[in-house]
Formats: sequence, structure tokens, C-alpha cells
Amino acid sequence: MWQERKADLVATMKLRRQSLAKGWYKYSRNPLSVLGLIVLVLIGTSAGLAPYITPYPAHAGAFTNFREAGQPPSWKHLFGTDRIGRDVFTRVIFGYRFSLLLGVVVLSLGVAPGVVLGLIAGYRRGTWVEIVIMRITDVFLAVPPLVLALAITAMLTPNLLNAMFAIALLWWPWYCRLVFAVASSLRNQFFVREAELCGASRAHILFREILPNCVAPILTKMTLDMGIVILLGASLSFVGLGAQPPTPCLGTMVADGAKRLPGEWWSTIFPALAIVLVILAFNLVGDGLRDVFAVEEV
Amino acid sequence: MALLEVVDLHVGYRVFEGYLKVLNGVNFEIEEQERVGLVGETGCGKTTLVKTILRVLPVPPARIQRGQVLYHGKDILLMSPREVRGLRRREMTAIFQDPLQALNPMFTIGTQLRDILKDSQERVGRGQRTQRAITARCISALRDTGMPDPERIMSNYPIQLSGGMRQRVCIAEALSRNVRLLLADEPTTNLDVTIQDQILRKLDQLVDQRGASVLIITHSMGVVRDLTQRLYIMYAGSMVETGRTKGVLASPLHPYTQGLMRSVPRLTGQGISDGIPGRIPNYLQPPSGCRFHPRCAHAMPVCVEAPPPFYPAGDNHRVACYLYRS
Amino acid sequence: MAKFIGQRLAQSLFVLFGLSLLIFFIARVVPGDPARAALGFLATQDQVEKMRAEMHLDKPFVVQYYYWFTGLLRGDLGKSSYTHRPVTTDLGQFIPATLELILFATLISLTVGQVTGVLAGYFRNSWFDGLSRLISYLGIATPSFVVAILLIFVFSQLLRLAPSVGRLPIMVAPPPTVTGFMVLDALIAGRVEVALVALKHLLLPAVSLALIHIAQEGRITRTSIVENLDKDYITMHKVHGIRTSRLVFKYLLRPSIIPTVAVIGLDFAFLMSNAFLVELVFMWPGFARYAVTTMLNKDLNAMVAVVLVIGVTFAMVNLLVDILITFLDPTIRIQRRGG
Amino acid sequence: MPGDILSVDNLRKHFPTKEGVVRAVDGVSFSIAPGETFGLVGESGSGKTTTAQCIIGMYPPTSGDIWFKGERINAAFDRRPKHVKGDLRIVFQDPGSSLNPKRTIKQILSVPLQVHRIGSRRGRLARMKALLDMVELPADEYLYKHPQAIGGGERQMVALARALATNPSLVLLDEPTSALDVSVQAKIINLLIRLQKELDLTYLFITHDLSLMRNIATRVAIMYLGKLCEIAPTAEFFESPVHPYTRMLLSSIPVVSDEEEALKPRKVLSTGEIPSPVNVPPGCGFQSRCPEAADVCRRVDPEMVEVSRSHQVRCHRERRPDRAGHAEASVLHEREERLC
Amino acid sequence: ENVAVINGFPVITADPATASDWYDTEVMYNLYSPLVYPSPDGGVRPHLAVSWEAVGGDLTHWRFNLRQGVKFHSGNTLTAEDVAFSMTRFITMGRGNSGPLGQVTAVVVDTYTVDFVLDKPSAIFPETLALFFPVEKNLVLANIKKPGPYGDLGDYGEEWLGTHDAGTGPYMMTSHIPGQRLDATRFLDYFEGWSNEGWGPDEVPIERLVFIMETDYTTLMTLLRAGMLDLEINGGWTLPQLREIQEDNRLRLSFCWAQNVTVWMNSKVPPTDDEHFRKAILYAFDYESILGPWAEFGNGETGIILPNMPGYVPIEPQPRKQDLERARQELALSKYAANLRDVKVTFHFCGGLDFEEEVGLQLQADMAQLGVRVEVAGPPWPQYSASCSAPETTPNLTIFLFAPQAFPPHDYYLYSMFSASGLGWIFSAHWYFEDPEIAHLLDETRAEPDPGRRMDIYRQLQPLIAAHSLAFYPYQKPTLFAHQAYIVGPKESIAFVGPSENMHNWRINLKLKQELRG
Ligand SMILES: Nc1ncnc2c1ncn2[C@@H]1O[C@H](COP(=O)(O)OP(=O)(O)OP(=O)(O)O)[C@@H](O)[C@H]1O
Ligand SMILES: Nc1ncnc2c1ncn2[C@@H]1O[C@H](COP(=O)(O)OP(=O)(O)OP(=O)(O)O)[C@@H](O)[C@H]1O
Ligand SMILES: [Mg+2]
Ligand SMILES: [Mg+2]
Repeated sequence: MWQERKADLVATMKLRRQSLAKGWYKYSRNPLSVLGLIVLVLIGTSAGLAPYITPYPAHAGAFTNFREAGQPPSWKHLFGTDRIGRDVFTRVIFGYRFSLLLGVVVLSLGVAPGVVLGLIAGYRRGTWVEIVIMRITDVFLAVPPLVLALAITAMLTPNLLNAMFAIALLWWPWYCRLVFAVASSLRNQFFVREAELCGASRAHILFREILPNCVAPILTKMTLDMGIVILLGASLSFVGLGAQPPTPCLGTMVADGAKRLPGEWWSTIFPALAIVLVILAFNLVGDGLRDVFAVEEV
Repeated sequence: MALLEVVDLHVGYRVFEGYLKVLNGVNFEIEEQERVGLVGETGCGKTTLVKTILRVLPVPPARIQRGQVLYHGKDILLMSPREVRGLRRREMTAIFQDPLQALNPMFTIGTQLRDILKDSQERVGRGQRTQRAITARCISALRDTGMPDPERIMSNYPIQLSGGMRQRVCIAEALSRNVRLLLADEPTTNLDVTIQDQILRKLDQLVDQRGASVLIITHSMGVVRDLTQRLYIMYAGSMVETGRTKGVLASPLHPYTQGLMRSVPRLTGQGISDGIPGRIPNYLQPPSGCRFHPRCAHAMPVCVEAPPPFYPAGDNHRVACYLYRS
Repeated sequence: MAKFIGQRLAQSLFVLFGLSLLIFFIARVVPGDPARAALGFLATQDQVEKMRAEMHLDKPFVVQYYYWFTGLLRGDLGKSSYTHRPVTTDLGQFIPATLELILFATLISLTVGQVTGVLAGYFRNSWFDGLSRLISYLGIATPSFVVAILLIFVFSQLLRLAPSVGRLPIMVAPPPTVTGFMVLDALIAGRVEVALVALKHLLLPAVSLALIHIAQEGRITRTSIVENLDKDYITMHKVHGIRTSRLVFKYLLRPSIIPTVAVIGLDFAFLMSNAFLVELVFMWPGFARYAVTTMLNKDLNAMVAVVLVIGVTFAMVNLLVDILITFLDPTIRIQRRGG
Repeated sequence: MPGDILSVDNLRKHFPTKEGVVRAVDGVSFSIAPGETFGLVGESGSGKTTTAQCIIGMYPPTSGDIWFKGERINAAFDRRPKHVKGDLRIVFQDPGSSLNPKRTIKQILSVPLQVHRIGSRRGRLARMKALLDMVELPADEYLYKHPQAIGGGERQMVALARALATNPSLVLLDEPTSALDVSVQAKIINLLIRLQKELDLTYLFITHDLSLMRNIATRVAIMYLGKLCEIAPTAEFFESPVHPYTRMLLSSIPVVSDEEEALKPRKVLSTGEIPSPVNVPPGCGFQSRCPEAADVCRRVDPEMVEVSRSHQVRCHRERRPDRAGHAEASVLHEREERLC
Repeated sequence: ENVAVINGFPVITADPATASDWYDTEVMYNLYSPLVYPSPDGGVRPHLAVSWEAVGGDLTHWRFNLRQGVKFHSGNTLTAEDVAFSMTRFITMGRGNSGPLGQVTAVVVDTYTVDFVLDKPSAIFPETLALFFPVEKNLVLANIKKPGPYGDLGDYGEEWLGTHDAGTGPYMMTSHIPGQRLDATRFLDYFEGWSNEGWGPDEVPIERLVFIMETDYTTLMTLLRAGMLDLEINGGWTLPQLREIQEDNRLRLSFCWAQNVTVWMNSKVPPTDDEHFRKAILYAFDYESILGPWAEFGNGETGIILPNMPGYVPIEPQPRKQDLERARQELALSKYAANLRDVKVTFHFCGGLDFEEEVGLQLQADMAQLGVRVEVAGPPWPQYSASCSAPETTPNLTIFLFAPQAFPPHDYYLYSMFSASGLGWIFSAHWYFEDPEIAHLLDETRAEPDPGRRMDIYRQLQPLIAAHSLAFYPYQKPTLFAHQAYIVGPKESIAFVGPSENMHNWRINLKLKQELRG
């Protein structure tokens, strides 16, 4: 008996390992995606270890040094210093923390409700449940997210938390719609029908039969969305509605430095490129994931 | 000289997992005004073969490793795009399996038909008269296929037609010009028997009128028996047996053909055999030698070594099996 | 078709109604005092109280909404507490500038995106395909405000090639407003040189807006061309000996263009939100800049109007796109005709 | 009949759509005795699947009754008692979409076991292996595979194993082999026949392939445009088809041998296509394609009549006493030949 | 070309009854004339009114004699009717700068005499009228839009006045696109005339004014460099920009008046409710560091009122210097000494303003040395100002730049900021009104008709207020007018928003312009 269960476990693990290996194989076929992943890992770890690897960790917090303000890039300050004398390189690395945190928090708050609502609406398509959920979704989707995010954050006290809150509030409808589309097409698939006919519970059908089929698009969208959320966060802080000083925040740094163009170009160009890099990396990884999942569908 | 002769054709696909060796030394020929059937199960490479002949194989992922496709003795695979286009306009054409996929959903039947005639070399002249002449020819081509009310159909879009109607349109497109060779890739697989019956009868008639040769590709033994004089049986990328249709069906020689024939449900109702054990091989690592040997009850050591050539078995009947070596 | 449009319009109305409720609600629940903001510096508490009564801020949410809604039915969106003008007047002044910008950007992104997409798709895996892929990756990853700043830095500050602010140089008197589009108005007034100058001013902001969309549209078109190239019907067209030019520009392009058209609506939404930032960077005296200002000032009436205008535009664009697709795609047309 | 395992009485299923009401099933009655293989044949769109889906409870019928083992089961699945759900199972046509591509075969097979509380947690694994053995798949290997990783025929076998997991007594087979090659089909058909014997199963077998039907069914019903045309025991059905549509079908079948050719009725040229089930014209549904449609056929829809015991047919011609039986078949053929 | 392009920030309203903003005031002084005109000594001198007196002894009844022959831009003559109408309109609409006036009833005595009756006595009433700009009665009445909130008077002409003017000022509005641009031309019949006395031979009046509204200083710099901008009067330049302007011989930088950077300390919420804690902040702040780079442009010296205003008294610490030792001592005395770790000081600045942010960051760094956490935030203006409407919502520290923008400026700096009738927002974000002596003295300033003695009271007040450490004053931010060298002015510089930007006070040297710009 025990032997049998062990064999079962081993086989299951082996299957899982195999599909992971296969996924990675497909992913690794695209060198750009691999590059994106490497960049992302680099950004992630350096953001995580920022206090230990940056040259002037103090510059991320309460610090001023007007004597060294506005210095051009040099070996001492790779990306130069800003108007208060802080090391731009250090602040860019710390700035990634904010961006990544924003992305992770927004998506983890936004995705779950969106997915659940989308599943329910998709499965119960044609009933009042679907109508209520999808009309509410429509309302949220009726204006571009940045506009609503601006409107909301403009009214709240600007800080990291409120920016996250505002964006998260806007994010679920996208997942709701995505999952709705998948779920309502899967609803008539025979394997769902079969589970119903067999007497399986709603929860089983929603979360065991339909949800696994939504995972691929959700994951892909999530990686691509990380880029979009980071962009949105950067945009909000560019307008001055993001994290508050002295928190290093890429959008704020760009906005701040832009006032000093073309003279102190380094204080805006480097943070701007940093934003581009992280979004690019997420896009590349997202495309890689899409490849992985797309081939599987065939 | 045969109208079309395929010699030792090897074609594969490069995919994520590796290289799929699909066509494995295909040899076959079609004579002038001959009707040839090609029967094989799903995935044995029938469509690949047709696309190779027509030079429309997507390259990459596909790759033509070696072999020749001789049309009147000239290798199609070596022709310039211009020559190929000329060939397609005048000499050979095709009908594909899925009539919905084969018609462009964005344009009316009339537009598509007319453009084929406009671009074919059979020009009548220029100007308004030509337009009207072309339209008239389109309508008559549709009517030839047994299409009711062809004038109306001309302004319809593919989705407005039923499966049978679409297939008639495909036939009209293929036979609107006077071609010498028609490659029909499973023209009736998705249709009901009654409709299939109508369409095959019509196709038969039209090909007869034009004196063209036909290659009919199908899963169905019954269809080839009705329509063709000669038959090829294909398995996993190569031809395993050929001969006069009735002869092959009545007394199949290759173990695969025999298994297949036993699996076909008969109207006589004597029950069905157990089919053929196993399934079609994986093209990534196909079995060496005769690709059928892992499923074959008569497999011998020699089968593993090299693919068998065709051995004659009397009365035009040839089999690629070492059982018939002597 | 008429029925379809009617349905869609009704649906949009419903959504817009929900949207106005949502904005109103959000604006009410968050703290802040629009009356105070409206009055300015030296106002006394009494004056503020009076203003609050005038703005119905002392009433419950539902009553406020009722006032606003009945006003809307009369075509009255209320008064902006920031500019002290009727919101409709403000909108009338600012929208054309933004529209000009967005339309020009759309024009650029559609043409450039389409052409590169078609070429990259048809010559897939060529160097051109690789190059356009690389550029499109960069384009998608670069926020438009970053593009804007980079463009200003390079073209207007380093190279001094293009102006970086506004719609016209200060010393040039704007032509009389007819369409609200500077270029058109200048042409109508017969001042060609002004039109050219206005166009020059339009260029950088429009390009910064368009870049990301060029990338996106190019990519979608490419994908869809590649997808269609593999379709049986394209193979069939080849088999039937259709000329290459006809094959590409008629039989391939038409089905491939539909996905691009389908995303125009969504694209437009992003274009609008990007316009918010680009207008700030280029000091474009447009709607988006007005919107940001009113939002920051908690100018309730203006804010609701701004969001609604965007909602309406978005809905209209989507409707237009749907009609366009119906026009382009007979499959959908036939289905809708049945309905 | 009291002994029947399933009986369907005047079943109708109409779908309201944009274009109009689709009369997918329009008054179908039949019953199946235990141990039978009841074959339902018809061209595509004739309503076979809809009939099966009403029986299985995917949607409630518009009207009519369905009796299963003496129990009236008109409601849709969500209102049916659980034992019925276990006792009445279905295998769908498309092996691609009937198995969830994201779940392993083990997970797929465990659903009915869990839902119907069959076996202990431990025992289930053994039970699943037994099921796979039953459908002749090597259990240890297949249990841990995803459906995409196996062939079409094997998928259909897994679907069958899943259907059998709850020990049903009636299994609806909706074209279980039409997407498969003949060599694979042969295997599955044999498997079905074997399992029927072993497990005392009753089948409702849906197909459009008459030759296949000849080899598996005990009784055959022909469906056309939502209505049954003819029901007869298999042998009688093939030996003496009565309905003009049946004969048209039979004569259109491509066959592979001369013996079969001899069994086919004389050629009835097939014309026209099955009309759309929306706004069905009055009279007999087949009237538009029937080579000898009379005036009455265009006005009145015929009723089902018995030609002989257990052989029923729905054709006006059978009403006229002077033209019963095969006598008039030749007349038809003559006329047919004159037409050609 | 005889044009001056002037940058003012968005003019929100051009109606004198609703204008309140700094930028509005700048424009007002060009289009309209106030009843009395600010003078450099902090008082007012005759302008539209030639003389005035309090009637009766209680300072509630004031009589003004108007200048005769003053022409409106329409060509009509200004009369008491117009002034009375304007005052009634100002008070009825109750917006803009009308707050400090209270309830005023205007009575026409004769064609050139008008009486104002106040609801409470005020000795400084005449001075407050430096922000009262009469409009032409008939013109406004002719352009009323009905319906409006004022019954028969509709909208009181507000909408029309947004894009037209009805004034007597040196320039006449020719067009106004709110938020974008305001054009004006010289009014030849301006009652003060356009004599060239005191100006150089080539310096002629400016014919046309273009007010543009641009907040981005990168852009402004580009425009200035290119000669497309003649005068910038808000002075939001960055240091490198200021240096560039200084070095360019075609440009000039003139100092006009200062704004004092004030950091209010909220005396009602912990930990700044403790006076010692406030003092600690005062000493902890590193004034030199923040001033360092600005020293060449500004002035470290600043206090409750501006140093260049008459009656200025320096306040502690002097010289303004960081003294961490002293700060530590004060901190030890405060009731939060035991648990400094739990203390959190909030510092708000108006979002987007660099100087203010830098002060916050500097303070943050300084206080960190004492183990006190400072949270810096820069909400946008509306939230920023709204949070100061109640003591509980007011942050510990609020930084604000006070430029003298109400008149008289002493009253603005002292009375409106430190009297209990405080307005409930940014002016008194310290929330301290307990000291009876201060309250008494403040009331006295408004009851003292003699300007000299009033000034004495002002001097007396400053150390008293400073003793409570309600604010610290990091530095004085100079308002630097950047302009083309060929734009000359202002002839008369007054520490008050408006008169310095009155372009009647400026001239253009066309010859020089020709030379410098070609
Ligand atoms: N574009 C392609 N890329 C990769 N593999 C392909 C491609 N086209 C076909 N194949 C593979 O080649 C093999 C033969 O395919 P082909 O379509 O020629 O078979 P077929 O005999 O026509 O089958 P069917 O009866 O299903 O039409 C299959 O195993 C298929 O997986
Ligand atoms: N849910 C539905 N809504 C509308 N029409 C439907 C629906 N389901 C089936 N139909 C229609 O009912 C008719 C009968 O369909 P059904 O699937 O039962 O036919 P079938 O005999 O199983 O055909 P096939 O051989 O193609 O499987 C068809 O015309 C179909 O279009
Ligand atoms: Mg094929
Ligand atoms: Mg079916």
C-alpha cells in the first residue's frame, strides 16, 4: 500500500519535473526571452540587496549634501548626483524596489478578485450574475486606467500605499474580462459538460476544470502587466502622485531631473533608461511565456 | 513518360522538439488521364506530399531533403517561381480537405473565382466585354458542379454556404481552367454520405469531360473503389502498396493494408477485426527500416534494417514488403 | 445594423451612467474641500460656508448627484471651481487641441505601424523583420513621457531642430478658431506659414505619443500577416496562380488588417492616457493638461466631465471600430445582419 | 414499455436563436431495452447529439418525457438525483475537447470516483488502474500523462474509462469513433462490444456511418431533420429498408467489396441538402429531397406507422395499403432512372 | 518690435472681484487701477482716490474723494457711481480679496465722493483698498449674463469680465484665452500719463503686452535664450539656470522683493505641541547648508516679516546657524525626551516645489542626527492647503513661501497670521492663539490710525511672537525677475505683489533690442 502511494508520488513529481523542463526548453529557445529573464533576475536581486550592494545606501533616505549637488557621472558617482547631492545610481537601484513592489502588490491584490469574478461570470454566462459582474467591469473599463488612477490618487493623499490602492482598484476588471472570455468559451467544452453531468460541484468546475486552462493567459498577462503597472506607477509619480520624498522612485526622479535638462541630463536620462529596461525585461519574459504556452495549445 | 512522377521524396518539419522525418522516400506516378487513389491514415503525410508537389509547403518549418517531383519529366522542385506559377495556372490544381479554410472568408465567391480567371493565362481580351465574359465563365463553372442558382452564389460569402456548397465552389475554382492534373486532398471527408455521393459523382463527370488526371486522397477505401483505377496505400511517409484499385481491395498483400481492410466495417455485418495494434510512429524517431515493423505480425530481422523496395506481385500490383521478396 | 448600433449606444449610456456614479462617489468619499479650493486666498470661513451651500456640498451624496444629473440632462455640466467658467466652455476650448494631437498621432502610428507590420510579416525572419522587432520591443517598453523627454532633449535642446512647447510660437497670433485644429484653422485663414509652424509644433508631441503605438500596431499586423500566410486559403490562392501583388495587397492584407483595426479602440484609450503625460511635458494647452489640473484641484464638476468625456470618446471610438470591422469583415457583417 | 431501461416519449428540443426557432429535435419517441445497442443514425444537423444531450440532461427538453429505469428524468442535470448521474453516462464525439488538457489522466479519472464516493481514498488509485486496464491501456504509464500526450484513440478510451468509473448501466455514445481512423475505430468498437458483455451495459450508439451501425447495433433508428424516419432491428433494417431516405443513404455508402455492393438497394440518386432546422416547411421533412414526394407530403407531416412488428416507418406511402412493403420500391427506381 | 512677452503663471480669472491669486494680482495692476496705491514705506498713496478721511471717531465710516477726469478704457469717465457699484459687487460676490474688508456698504455722496461704511472699525481700511479695483458700472451691467446667482444682476458680469476688461489701468485687454495667454495694449489715456521723465532717451513705453502662462522653467529658459520671452516674474529658476542668466550679457536678473520661507510648527499636535520640541527643531536645522548654493542670489536673513520691510526686527537664532548641542538640550527638556524613537514629525510641502522639498529633506537629515524621524510629503496644492483647515489634520510642519500679497503687508504678515480671527488654513498653520498680549497688540494695530505708532506696535510684536517658536525661517527666497537687457525696470520696487509688475513701471529700449537681437 505504502509502496503504491510512493510510486504514485514519484510519478507525479516526475511528470511535474518533465513539464517544467519542457517549458524551460521552449522558453530558452528564444534568446531574447532568456536575456529578459536574466535582466529581470539581476534587477530583482539588486533591488532586493540594494542596501548592501549600492555605493551610497544612505542616499536613498534622509540625506542632503548640497556641496556635491549636480555632479556629472564619474567613477565616484556612476550616474552622477542629483540636485541635492545624492548618488543617482544608488537611487535608481532603490527605485526598482518601489517599482517591483508596486507591481507585485497591485497584481496580487487585483488578480485574485478579477479571476474569481471572471470565472463566475464566464461560467454563468447569460444569467443575471454575468450581467451584473460584466456591466460593473465595463464601467471600470470605460476609461483608460491612467485616467482613473490619476483621478483617484489626485484626491487621496499621495503616497506609495494610495498609489497601489488606486491602481489595484483598477486592475481586477482586466483579469475579469480575460478570464471571462476564456471561461465562457470553455463552458461549452465537453470536459466541463462532462464534469457537470457527473455531478461535480461548482467549485470543482470553476477552480479545477476551468481555472487551470486560464492559468496560461493569466500568467502571460501578469508578466506583461507588471510592465504596464510599473509604467503606470512611474507615470503617477511623474505627475507627483506617487511615493513621497525622499523615497527613491523612478518616475519622480525623471520628472525632477527633467527640470534640469539639458544641463544635468544624467539625473533624468538614467532613471528613464532604468524604467525602459525593467519594462522591456518584463515584456521579453512575457513573450517567452507566451511562446511556452502557445506551443502547448497546438 | 508519366504525367507526374515523384521519386524518392524525403520531406520533414523542423519543430521545437526536433526534426520530424515525415515523408520517407515516397515514389509514385500518375499517368495521363489516369485516376489514382491515395489512401492513408491521419498523419501519414498525404497533405505534405500534395503541398510538396504544388510547391506550397511552408519552408521553414518544412524542409525538402531530397527527391524529385517530375512533371512531364521536369523537376518542379527546381523550377523558378515564375515557372511554378505558370504551371499552376495551366497545368495542375488542387482541392483541399477543409472547404471553409480553403476559401477566403473576406471575399465573395464571385471575386475569388473571377480573380482566378483573370490571372490565369486564358485571356480573352480587355475591357467591359472581358469582365462580362469572365463572369459568365464563372457562373458556368459553378453550374457545372451542380450548384443551384449560381448567379446568387457569386455574390455570397463562404460562410453563407453549407459545407457541400463550399466544396462545390472549391471544385469550380479548381476546374474553372482547363488543367491537366487535379490533386484532390480529402475532398469529401467532412461531408455526409449523401452529399459526398453527389459531389464525387460530379467531380468524376467533370474530370472525365476535361480529360484530366486526378489524384484522390482519402481515408475511405470505399471512395477510391468507386472513383479510381489505381490505388496507392501510404503508411507513415511512404507508399506500401499499389495496384489496380479493385485488385488491391479484394486481395491486399501488405500486412498494413490487410489490417486496414479488416478494420473497415462492412455492410455485410460480419463484425470487425481488432484493427492494427499500436499506432502511427513518432516522426521524431521513426522506426528504422520498414516503418511498419513494430506493428507488424510478420516482422523479420530484415525489416528493421532497410526500408523495403516495391516488389511486384503480379498484374500491376506492387508491395513494399519483404514478405514478397521472392 | 441599426439595431446593433442602437444596442451598443444603450449599453454605452448605461456604462457612462455607472461611470459618472463611480467618479462622483470616489470624489465624495475622499477628504478635501473643493469649496475652499475654489475660493482662493483670503476667503473667510463664512464665504467658504456660502460657497459650500452654493456647490451643494452640504447635501447628501444622492441629492448632490441628483442636482448634477438633472443639470446634465439640460446639457449643463456645472461650473468649474477652478476656472470659474462653465465646464462646457472649458471643454470646448481644450478638447480640440488634444484631439488634434491624438488624431495626428493615430495617423502616424497607423500608417507607419501598418507598413512596417506588413513588410515585417511578409518578409518574416529577414533582417528587416529582426530590426523592426527590436525597435518595437523598445517602443513598447518606453513610456511616452520618457520618449517625450528624450525627444525634447535631443531634438529641441541639443540639436535645436524642433520647438518643444505649445501649439504655436508666442509671437504668432493664432488664427481665428473654426475647427479648433491649429493646422486646419491656419489653412482656412489662408496662412500657410502658420500652418507649417503649427505642424512643426505638433510633430514632437505626436511622435512621442505615436511611438508605442507604432510598435504595437506593427507587431499585431506582423503577427496577423504571419498567421494568415499559413492559412489554407492563402495556399489555395497560390495554387490557383493568383498574382503576387493581388495576393498580398488584396487577399492577405484584408483579413490581416482586421486585428489591427480591432485594437484601435483600446489603443485610443492608451493614447488618451499617454496624452496626459505628453501634454504635461510639451506644455500642450490641451484637454489632458486641463484634466490633470482640475483633478489636482478637486474641481469636482470639471473632473466628472473630464472622465465622462473620455468615457464617451472611448465608447464612440469603440463603436466606430465595430462598425468599421463590420464593414471590413463580411463574416461579422452577415452575422449581424441576421440579428 | 415497463422493461425498458430508457424510454423517450415525443421528445422535442427547440432552440430559440436570432434567426428563428431551431427545431433540433422535433417529436422523437423510442425506447431501449436492457442489454441493447440502440443505434441512432442521421446526417449532420439531424438532431442526434441534441437527443443524447437531452437524455443526459445537458438541458431540459422543450416538451416530451424521458424515463430512465421507471424514473422520469426530464430536468436538467443540476436537478437530477445523483444516482441517475452515475447510472447514465455519456462519451462525447470529440476526443480533443472531452478531456481537460490541463489535467492528468489520473486527475480526470478521479473526478467521478470522488463525486460519487466510490472507494476509499486509497482504493481509488487501484480502481483507476483497473479502469485503465479495462480499456486496455497500460495503467502505470497512462495515469501520469496529459491528454495531449496521447493519441486520439487512446483519449477516447480514457473517456470511456471515465464513463465506466461509476458503474453505469446505460452509456450514450455520441459518435465515439467518427474522428478516428478505421484501424483505431476497429479497436474501440471491439472494446465496446467486449465491455458491454462483461459489464452488462446498454448503449445508445450515435453515428452517421451505416456500415458501422450494421456491425454493432441491435436496433437502428434513422433520424432526419429532428424526427425519426424509420426504426427497425438491424438485420431487417438493412435487408428491407422502407423509407426513401433510408434507401438514399444506403445507396450512397461507398463500400469496399462486391458482396456489400450487392446488399445495397438500387441506386437512389441523392439530390439536394438537408434543409435548415429553422422554419421547417410544412409536410414531411424529407419532401424536398424525396424522389417521389407526392402532394400530400408537402402538406401533411406523416405519422409513425408499423410496417411489421418492431419495424416502424414515418412515410405517407406506408399509409396506403396498396403500396405496402417493397413492392413499390422498383417503381421508384424506374422513375429515378428516367430522371437521369 | 515694441512688445513685451511676460510670463505669469496661469491667470485664473481676470475679474477684479474674483481675482485672488498672486498671478491674478499681477495682471490686475496692469488692467485696472486700485483706489489707493502701495508706496515703498509700507503705506499707500493717492491713486484713483486723491484723499480720504475717517468720518466720525469710530473708524467705521470712511470718505474717499476721487480723482477727476480718470478715463476708463471705454473712454467714459470714472465717477463715484462706478466705485460704489464696484464695492457693492466686490462685497456681494464675496470672493477674491474681499475677505479682509468685512461687510462694507458704499454710499455715493456726489459725483466724485464716495462713502464706505464698515461693520467693524478698522484703521487700516484705506490700505486694504490697494487690492480694490473699480470697474465701469454701465459696461458691466450691459454684459450681465442671466440667469445667475445674483437675481436681477445675473452673474454680475463675471463671465464677461473673464475675457474682457472694464478698467482704468495702463493697459487694455485685447484678448484672453484663460489658462493660455492674455494680450493687452497700451492705454494712451491712462490718467497717470506716459511721461518719459526719469527714463533714458531710448527707453519708451511698451506698446503691447503678452502674458503667457508657462510653468516649466526648462521651456522658459529656452524661450528666454531665444529672445522670445522678455520678462519672467515668478522666479522659479534652478541654480544652473540662474548662473546662465547671470553670465549672458543679453539677459538681466533683477531682484525685486523677497518671499520668506516659513515653516509653521503646529502647536496643537504632538510632538510639536511641546515648545521645547519646537525649539529643538529650530536649532537642529542646518540653515547654512540649505542656503549655501543660494547665498549668491539671496539673503540668509529672514524673519517674521521681510528684512527689507520697514519695521523689521531680527529674531532668534542669530546669526541663523545650526546648533545641535542646543537642540539636544531643548529636546531633553521636552516631554518627548523619553521616547524619541516613537515620535514622528510630519513635514508637508506643496508638491512640485523644489526649494521647499529641499528644506524638508535637510530637516529630515538633521533631525535624524538627533534620533527623530521626519516624514516628508509633498501633496498637491489643494490637499496641501485643505489639510491646514483644522489643527488635527494640519501636519507638524508646513512650509510655505509668504510673499506680501495682501495689503498692508505688515497686517498680512502679523495680523492675518497670528490673530485668533485666523483664517483656518495655511496662514496660521501654527494654531497658536493663546497669548493675550499678542492678541491685544494685534487688535491695536488695526485700531491705530497713526502709521508711525502702528509701526512701533509691529516692532513690539515680532519678538513676542518669535518667543513661542511657532515657525522657523530657513531662508529668504529672492524673487528674481529675469528679463532681456533691453527691458528696463521696475522704476519703483515695492515689497508687494503687483506694483512691481505693473508695466507702466517699465520701459523698453528698442535700440538696444535691435543691437542685441537683430
Ligand atoms: N506545418 C507543420 N509543422 C510541423 N509539423 C507538421 C506540419 N504539417 C504537418 N506536420 C506533421 O507532419 C505529419 C504529416 O502531416 P500531414 O498533414 O501531411 O498528414 P495527412 O496524411 O495529410 O493527415 P490528415 O489525414 O490528418 O490530413 C504529421 O505528423 C504532422 O504533425
Ligand atoms: N445550443 C444550440 N443552439 C441553437 N441551435 C443548436 C444548438 N445545439 C444544436 N443546435 C442546432 O440543432 C441542430 C441539430 O444539432 P445536433 O448537434 O443535434 O445534430 P447532430 O445530428 O448531432 O449533427 P452532427 O452529426 O453534426 O453531430 C443543428 O442544426 C444545430 O445547429
Ligand atoms: Mg491532410
Ligand atoms: Mg453530433
